[in-house]
Amino acid sequence: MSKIITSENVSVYYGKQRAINNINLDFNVHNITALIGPSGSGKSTYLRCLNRMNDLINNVTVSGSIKLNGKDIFSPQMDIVNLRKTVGMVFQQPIPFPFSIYENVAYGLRLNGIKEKKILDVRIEKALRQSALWEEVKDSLHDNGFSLSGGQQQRLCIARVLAVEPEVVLLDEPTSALDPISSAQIEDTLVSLKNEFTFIIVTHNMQQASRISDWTAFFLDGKLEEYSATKKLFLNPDKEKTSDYLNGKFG
Amino acid sequence: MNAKTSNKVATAVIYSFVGIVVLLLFFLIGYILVNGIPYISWHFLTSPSQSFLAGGGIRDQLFNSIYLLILTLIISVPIALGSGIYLAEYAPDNVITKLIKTAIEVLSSLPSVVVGLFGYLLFVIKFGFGFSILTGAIALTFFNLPLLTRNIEESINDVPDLQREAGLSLGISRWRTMVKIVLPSALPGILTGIILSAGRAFGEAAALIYTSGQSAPIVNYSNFNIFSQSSFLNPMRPAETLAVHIWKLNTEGVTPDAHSISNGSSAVLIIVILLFNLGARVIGNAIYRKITSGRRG
Amino acid sequence: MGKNNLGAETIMIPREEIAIETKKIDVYYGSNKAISNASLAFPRFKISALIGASGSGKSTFLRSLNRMNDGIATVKGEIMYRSTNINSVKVNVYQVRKHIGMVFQRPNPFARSIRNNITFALKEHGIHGEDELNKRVEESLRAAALWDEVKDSLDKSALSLSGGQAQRLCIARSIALKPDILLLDEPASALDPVSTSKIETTLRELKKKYTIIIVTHNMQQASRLSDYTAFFHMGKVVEYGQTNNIFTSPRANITEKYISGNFG
Amino acid sequence: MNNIKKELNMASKETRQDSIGRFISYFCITIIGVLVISIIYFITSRGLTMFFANHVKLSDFLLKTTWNPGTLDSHGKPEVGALPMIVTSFSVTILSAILATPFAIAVALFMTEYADKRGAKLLQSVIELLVGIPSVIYGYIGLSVVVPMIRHIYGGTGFGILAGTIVLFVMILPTITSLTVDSLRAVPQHYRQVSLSLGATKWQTIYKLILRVGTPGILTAIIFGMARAFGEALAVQMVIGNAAIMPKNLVSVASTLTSQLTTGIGNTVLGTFANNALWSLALVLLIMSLLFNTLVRIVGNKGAVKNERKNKQ
Repeated sequence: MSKIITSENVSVYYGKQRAINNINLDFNVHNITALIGPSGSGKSTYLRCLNRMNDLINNVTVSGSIKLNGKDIFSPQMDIVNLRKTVGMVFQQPIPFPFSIYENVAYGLRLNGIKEKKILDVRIEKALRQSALWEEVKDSLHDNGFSLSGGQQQRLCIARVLAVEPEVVLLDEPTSALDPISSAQIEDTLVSLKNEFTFIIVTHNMQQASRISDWTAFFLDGKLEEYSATKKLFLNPDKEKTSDYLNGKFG
Repeated sequence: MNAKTSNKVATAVIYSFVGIVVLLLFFLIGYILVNGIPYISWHFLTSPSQSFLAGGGIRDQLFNSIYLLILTLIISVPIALGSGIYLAEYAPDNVITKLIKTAIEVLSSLPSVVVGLFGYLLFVIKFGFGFSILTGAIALTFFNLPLLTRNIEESINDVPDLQREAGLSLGISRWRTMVKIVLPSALPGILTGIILSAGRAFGEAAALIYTSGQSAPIVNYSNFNIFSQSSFLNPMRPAETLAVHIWKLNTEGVTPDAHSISNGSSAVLIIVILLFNLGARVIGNAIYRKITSGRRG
Repeated sequence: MGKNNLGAETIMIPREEIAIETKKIDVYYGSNKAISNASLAFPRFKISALIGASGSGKSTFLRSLNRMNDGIATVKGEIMYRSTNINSVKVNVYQVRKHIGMVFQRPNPFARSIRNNITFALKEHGIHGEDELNKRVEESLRAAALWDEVKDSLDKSALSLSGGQAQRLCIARSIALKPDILLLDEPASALDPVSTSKIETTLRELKKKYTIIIVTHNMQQASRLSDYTAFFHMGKVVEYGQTNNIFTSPRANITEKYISGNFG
Repeated sequence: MNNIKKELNMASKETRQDSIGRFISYFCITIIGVLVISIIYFITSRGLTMFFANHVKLSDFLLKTTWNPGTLDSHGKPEVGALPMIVTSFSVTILSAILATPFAIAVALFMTEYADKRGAKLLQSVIELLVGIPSVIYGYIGLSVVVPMIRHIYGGTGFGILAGTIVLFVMILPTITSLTVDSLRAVPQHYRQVSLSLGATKWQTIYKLILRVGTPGILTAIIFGMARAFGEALAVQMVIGNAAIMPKNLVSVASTLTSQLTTGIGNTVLGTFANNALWSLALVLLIMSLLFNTLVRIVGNKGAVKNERKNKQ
């Protein structure tokens, strides 16, 4: 199976403190990979390396190499703007902009200089359908994004990312602020889209990881403790710590 | 222009605009200080001004400014304190409170010349105070009140509610809780606000031209009888302040060395205001440290 | 009557001397009813715990007992203390609070010295003698089990204390006024386990002289500490009784669910 | 026991303290209320005297261009056309706002989006110092630097709208800047992250998102700046030339409402017609100030509606 992202010896420092330590992790294309682990284990920090969102935080240094389709994302030739277009991100809290639903999804498209209404309409409908929101909002595209419920807002944020047509979508605990029904809807959305996109999802919810992911990486204390196919990891983990965590002994 | 080029252009424009603003400030302060400091001497600070001769000083104007400022603070701080406490502690959430807040906003946005003219109309003419330090102090109070009140209200609101609850739960009255517990905690913020407002009042001229007047009669600095016409402490005498003096020198132009005196006076004014600015920071921090025993946060 | 249908009449009244009693208390935030029909009687020199999920109204109820809800919420009904309805506007709220002290969730010492934290309210209430003040400082700090830790630094700022120490200082500050009743609103929820256990020990000691009512979200704490427990759910008192009975044989389904950790 | 019961029902020292405290604070706030009402009342009644007692037509006052309240024209009517002052006041206000806004936004963006904490703090002090400089000093520098410069470049006296605009530009810059900073700081930090994660450049994020979300706040800032410019008296008076005639161009002498007032009030006697005419100018100032205030309120409310929606979720 082809790898879309490969990472070697990735370490992250906050000031002098090492947050994650020598992570080697590759991601298969058109799969869902879950990153699990207790809070503070470094899974979110690692995720934010993949589209260089850590660049935005002062005092953070990243070492090691991460390659997207074979190209080093830290090399000076790498255009960070293009990187983020290829590797989109959905955050923990739903963060719609205070614009209309339409304009929220159009935001990323307009950044790319797409102005023609016809193209916009088509792309926006496609993205909203992909995120399973179209039926609910097609008659109210010009309402403010905040008029939606929390779960709808998160799907709007997913649509906003999908509209840019990224190859990889990073999701940082996308359902932790949502009710069970909305969470299930988002999980369904991800599963139904995995033939078109590669998803990497950080979650503290082990059931969620086991339900939707193909691969699971277990992080502990800034290290990658174990990484394998989800079934294998959940049913027959190699390490005792993994099994302890999965059985709720800590975390 | 593509996104990256426009990003670069915008960044360059923003940086250069910021550079211009910073240079502007340095130019302004530098200009005043470079041109003014050579004129500042002991003689300049301690001799009376001259109308038609060169070589006058700014003794009376400087004193008037300080005296006026002190009077203003004596009048305005208690009123602002009471009003700030009202807004932070007692104001019910209703139409009247909204009206009062609107009134304070209106007052803060009134041109100072309008405030000065009102003072002139009511106190100089109607109440017959004439051009006097007292009238000037009242006009400056009007000008000072809204900002000071809002500052005090905000400083009080910044004190965590827990402190208030602690006082109330010990059976202490709301008023004493406010005065003895909340106000001391709010003091750094309040003091900073007062000092900054003092700086503003010290440089204000428009509200004073027709209230404290434009003349500085010779006064006797050893006469401490505040009711005596010649006493320097008499609040009912007209008193030209430093800021008004600068304005007058430059609009009437009968003093031969108006330019030099203006330069010197401006420098004195700026230095005093810089000191106020610095003082606000230093004192605010010092009090904060004292109250919290050196813990920041 | 099924297990689900517990009404107000099934809520027991302790057969002991009652320190304070509420009769059909309703509390409103604006038009929003937060507590309805709460009738509870708290026995003297006992610790009573109020438990329930967050939002169940237990803190709101507690704050009504010494009128800390004045100006925040509307409290209807009677609160009988010393055969006076202290929920009446005619009653002097400051006297109420002097006799019914309160300690809050987050430690809130005044930004003054440790000594001053205790003497401040005493002075406000007219106690001025240097000896008397010193005596009260020591007494109350001893009672709050803080004396040994701070006796050499009484003039240091109270803000230099750790969270647990600050909370015990707040308890000392309250009991220095020699109240009748001490209300505690999740006093240990912001503290580490060691500080928590110190506070629990302190409270056990204090109940010899004071009536204590404590709100806690920690059921172990309630079962360890209290003599009586009231379970609040969605603004109502579902069940009230001796702590043992509540934890071993709750009468309402919902209580059982709560104490076995099914929600909340 | 009965003792406590008695105490519970008695008014105490605390109750008395509270009444006193309440009285003091109510008293203070009343002073402010009465003050604002009397300012509005006195200025209005003085300002209207010319129209009611001296029967000047409002249209003459607002539309005629000759201001000479001391004398009568050929029809025996006094000449109180305030249009030159009104035009000049608006000109300097609008021009200085146009000039100051880009600088203010640039500085505000620098402080909120580009600079680190230290840089932002440093610039904050620059802004605070600019606010602190008294207006006579701005006027004085205008008089001794800006006016000669204009004279050198454009000829003429150097006094006029251009000089006034430049002086006001510097004066309102800090006002607009600090309020703009506030409104940009109010834009949630994570909006920026989301935008960047969608592949926006920094400038795209600023231009398409932050400035858009912050628009009501920025507008408010500009209106506040304009209000300050419109009401500023001495600094403008020192550089505008003080001739109550229609300005021919940006470098010809003119007079604003405020400068006419400051020069005029001292030279007229209260109660005379010439004096009444000046009070009418003061009334215009008052009305404009109230208008700016209302405008701020309207724009602010629009922003608030948006925020409310935000909070609902």
